[in-house]
Amino acid sequence: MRNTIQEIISGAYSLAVGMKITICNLFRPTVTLHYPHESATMPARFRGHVELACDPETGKPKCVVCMACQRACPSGCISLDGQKSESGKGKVLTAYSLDFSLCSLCGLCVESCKFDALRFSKQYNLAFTRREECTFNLLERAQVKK
Amino acid sequence: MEKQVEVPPALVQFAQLDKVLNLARANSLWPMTFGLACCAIEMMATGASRFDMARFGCEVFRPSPRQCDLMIVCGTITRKMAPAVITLYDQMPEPKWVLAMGNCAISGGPFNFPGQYSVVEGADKILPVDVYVPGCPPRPEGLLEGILKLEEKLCSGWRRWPVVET
Amino acid sequence: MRMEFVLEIARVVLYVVGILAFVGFNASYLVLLERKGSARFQLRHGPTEVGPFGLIQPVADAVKLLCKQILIPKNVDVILFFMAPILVLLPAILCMVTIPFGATIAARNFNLGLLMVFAFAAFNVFGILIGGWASHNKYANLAAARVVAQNIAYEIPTLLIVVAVVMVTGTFNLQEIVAQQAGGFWRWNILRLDLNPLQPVAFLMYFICLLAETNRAPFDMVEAESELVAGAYTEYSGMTFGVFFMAEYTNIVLGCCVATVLFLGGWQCPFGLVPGPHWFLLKMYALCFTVIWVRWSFPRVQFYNLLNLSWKILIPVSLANIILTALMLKVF
Amino acid sequence: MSLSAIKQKLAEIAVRSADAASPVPLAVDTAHAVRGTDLDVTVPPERVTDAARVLDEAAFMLESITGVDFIAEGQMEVVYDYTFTASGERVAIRARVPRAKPELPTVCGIHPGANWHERETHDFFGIVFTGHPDLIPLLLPEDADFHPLRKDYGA
Amino acid sequence: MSLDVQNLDRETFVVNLGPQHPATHGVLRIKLTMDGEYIVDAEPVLGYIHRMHEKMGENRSYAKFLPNMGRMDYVAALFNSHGYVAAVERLAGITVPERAEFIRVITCELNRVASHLLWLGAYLIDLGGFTPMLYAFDDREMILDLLEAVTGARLTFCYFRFGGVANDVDENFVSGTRVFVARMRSRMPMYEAFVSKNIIFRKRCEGIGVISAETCRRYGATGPVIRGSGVAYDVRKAEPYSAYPRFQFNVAVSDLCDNMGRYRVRVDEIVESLRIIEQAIDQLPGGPVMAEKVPRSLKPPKGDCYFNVESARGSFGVRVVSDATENAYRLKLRSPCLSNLHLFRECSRGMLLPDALAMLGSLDLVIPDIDR
Repeated sequence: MRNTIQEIISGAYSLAVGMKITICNLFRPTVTLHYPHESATMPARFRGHVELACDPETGKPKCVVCMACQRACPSGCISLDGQKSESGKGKVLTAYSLDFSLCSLCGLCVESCKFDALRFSKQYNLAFTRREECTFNLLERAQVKK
Repeated sequence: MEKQVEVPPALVQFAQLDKVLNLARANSLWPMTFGLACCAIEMMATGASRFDMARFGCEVFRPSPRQCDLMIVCGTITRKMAPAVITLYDQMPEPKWVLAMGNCAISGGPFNFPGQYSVVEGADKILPVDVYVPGCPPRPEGLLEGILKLEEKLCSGWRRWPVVET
Repeated sequence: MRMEFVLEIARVVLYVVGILAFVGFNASYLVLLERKGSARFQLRHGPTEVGPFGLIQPVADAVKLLCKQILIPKNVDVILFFMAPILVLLPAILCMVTIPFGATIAARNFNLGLLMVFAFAAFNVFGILIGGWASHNKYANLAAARVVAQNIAYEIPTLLIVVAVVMVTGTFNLQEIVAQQAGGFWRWNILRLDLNPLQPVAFLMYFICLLAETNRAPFDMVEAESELVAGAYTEYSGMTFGVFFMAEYTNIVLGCCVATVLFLGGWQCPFGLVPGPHWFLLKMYALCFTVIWVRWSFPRVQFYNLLNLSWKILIPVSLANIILTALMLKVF
Repeated sequence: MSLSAIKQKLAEIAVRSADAASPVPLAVDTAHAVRGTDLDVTVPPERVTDAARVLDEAAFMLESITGVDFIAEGQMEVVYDYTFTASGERVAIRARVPRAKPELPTVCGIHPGANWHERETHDFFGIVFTGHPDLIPLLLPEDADFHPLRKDYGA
Repeated sequence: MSLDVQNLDRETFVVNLGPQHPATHGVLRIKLTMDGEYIVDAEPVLGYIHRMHEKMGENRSYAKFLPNMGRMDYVAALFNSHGYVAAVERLAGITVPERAEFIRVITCELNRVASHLLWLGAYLIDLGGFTPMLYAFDDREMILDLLEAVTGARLTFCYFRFGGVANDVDENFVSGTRVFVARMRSRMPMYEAFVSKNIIFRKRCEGIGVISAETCRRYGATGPVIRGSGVAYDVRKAEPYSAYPRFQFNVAVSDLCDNMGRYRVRVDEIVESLRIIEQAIDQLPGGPVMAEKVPRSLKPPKGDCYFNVESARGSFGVRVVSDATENAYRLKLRSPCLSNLHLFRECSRGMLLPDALAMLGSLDLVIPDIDR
């Protein structure tokens, strides 16, 4: 009997404490980030999909078509193509396609690139209405961005 | 022989009503409490305080498919799970929408490789998907953007919100 | 004679429309209050984007629910299936007839108003039982069985507490009960310690019973979503579900109205100044807010603890309350 | 029971039967830091239950059961990983079965926790655990008739 | 869902809980045979999210398998990476620089706190309370911010590499972690008052879902499940690995054996993890974060080895069998959740449905970790 009464009182007290905590939070400022009105800045290392880094001087992609990224990719989402450059030295990138829908955002491609020609974009809010849009033409994107 | 039938113009025009209806639907998308894999955690995070899906009126996660409008396919659909996913979709009343969240739901993602025996290569193989949100997993903003995209689609391309350029 | 008759008809129609509007408004905007309130408890904002401060959100939800397909699952008993939501909502609306919002604002001034409220409020459980049974779904069946056990268990202490109040007031007439509490907050039944020192406890118990009777968290057995998916409502879609939703909030409003009348002095002002419907609404909505507040503070009670709470604590204490009231009445 | 006593008992069990030509030594003390196990014992497949019983009596916990398909040798290996919760010692029991007829007795009766591990190994490799109460697919669909982790799967 | 006419006379009926059900945290199906609200038999049916991790481990190179490890137990992704990376390092004989080990410990422990917080929230949802989850998520976001800044992702980190970690931590991370530890410490009393002391919560946890230590051993349950049953088995102490022997911490144990015991273990573990993080941050040595001379295409010598780590859910083990090629010959991933769930069938017998689901929640299951 005594235990029951004790339990009722301590129980009621614990409930009152719980309600106090929620009501205190009612008057605290919210933590919400109003997304389409405000947007977060991604940290420098944020791994979005990859994009081609361009040479600041020439404006051309730094990629030398060594295929290291294509080989490093675990899910085979990168396919790129190049042709002999006109000067005869090295290759020029002609196509770089990223099937983002296969990507696992592991970053192994960027790590494998010895020429700093790949980097992570900061696009964190992609949404499409067609599946094909998930395949990116990175060469085009690099040019548009420029 | 088929007879040519001339369709008289409708006496009552429902176009405006339809617009209002779709606007209402777009702003009251109730998703299903339905988590498949990793992306479900990000879906929960989207519902949590920081990102707060509730602002768009779509925080009413209903556990029963009968009361949902939106199925967020968040995660890998395996071949064993596919019949259950289809059943769930069929149990939802019309009108209903499907949002494929994450690369697994779009195409099988990293688990889509030659010789795989277990994964359905994309939700659109079994369901009519309306919006794709790529990422592995997408950030909560991605899911929010997907929902906004769906609302945009419902309101025939009219977007009420600013576009966030990244 | 005829003129009076027409006026009476007009009055009744006006009240019916008024009550329906009141119920509809409450059902939709209490949901919004719940959504906004819960959001603020959780450091969020809740609906803000649909209309200014999200004020159009309930409209959007209502329009959407109205135009949603109503699925009738295979093997359901169609008549019972559709009767259930109506059986839940209608008695709640009917009960509203007797609630005195102000000294003169009541649809009908019954002598047995209180009795009528509790007679009709008991219908609620039938609706859910029928809905759960007719759904032909195991989760719904389980939930229906739970709800019956729960509502029977909590009907008893509710009535015992109300009986004690009636013993104090000596009437079933809601208007009179409020009228007796005129003068200031120390005249309210909740603080009439001279009549019964257990009165605040009785109010607290009534509030607990109110939560249980309206199937609100932490007693939301009917919709225990982590256990029984959506409980008795599992198979209901579109507006049939919407009606259940409305009924839930109407029942809350009704319960809070009765609590206001019985314990908080109805439309009386706490300081004896300008009594009127605004005081009634203020107290009623404060109680509604508390219901919401409780919901978002606690986890769900385990079903057997819920029954234990009623049979082992609430019923003995409310019986003691009656005996004490009787003694106090006899002695003083 | 000390580790050396267990080793003694397991060594008795691990008398090599004539046909199991195993490249792994019978019972070896392995450095925990190098191999992750303190004791690595290969037993004849029909005696895994005896080994399991020894370890169960010593209050070891069965952590996992693994199959390995050594297709080149025409054998499959089943590895039982045990750990001792009080001091963290680790014992691996191995058994090699012929690939053509991969069968060995179940240890379900000794460790109830082996049930799912054995079902999983059966899923992936088609190794039959005789006496298992319920050897139906665990992770693969109910009607699965393939064993994806066999090296000749999909070839 | 239809009434089983044959079983009507036996008064038991079968309920299929899942594969999509709010209580199962994913796509777990439990075939319940029930007598009223009492459970006669509960048979978990797995495999609804079987994603062939072990198969993938065999058909791609060691490095290419790294991202997979974030997708098994995605709530505590770093532990799985740690287990895998360390197993391969053990086999290949790679020594990891000290700083990298420290960073691994710090990030792992942060991940453990995040995982336990998520569990706390999800468990309260199982019990019908919604608000604590959002408070827990709020704290978890802070950890995710820290980890995102250093790893680049919020959930599937893919941060550890063979021989170290992908990139070094900076001053911001160190100071941010200190801030977080202080904040989390100040938040613990709130959780205690709001959740642990709550009478409804206590009624649902105390004495409910009792699992004996012997049951845990027979089923191979590890982590907070076995520690909640009074066995102080923690891989970090039993088989010290990485930089853990450097730090002072206690193994959180509770001999209550019930839901409350497991709850207490996890809450105490958050506090212990904060201690470890603080020590590791204070002692963080300088130096490189990657071992030198790790070949680009790793080919460990022939043989096999086992490595297990204490994940947030228990002992996570990796057995790598190598045939000296680029790909693993066999990669066995021992997931703690599989064994932890296995005892559910035996322990839930005769329980009430809500109690059984409360117990299921207290096991802290991540279904893709079970199904792999």
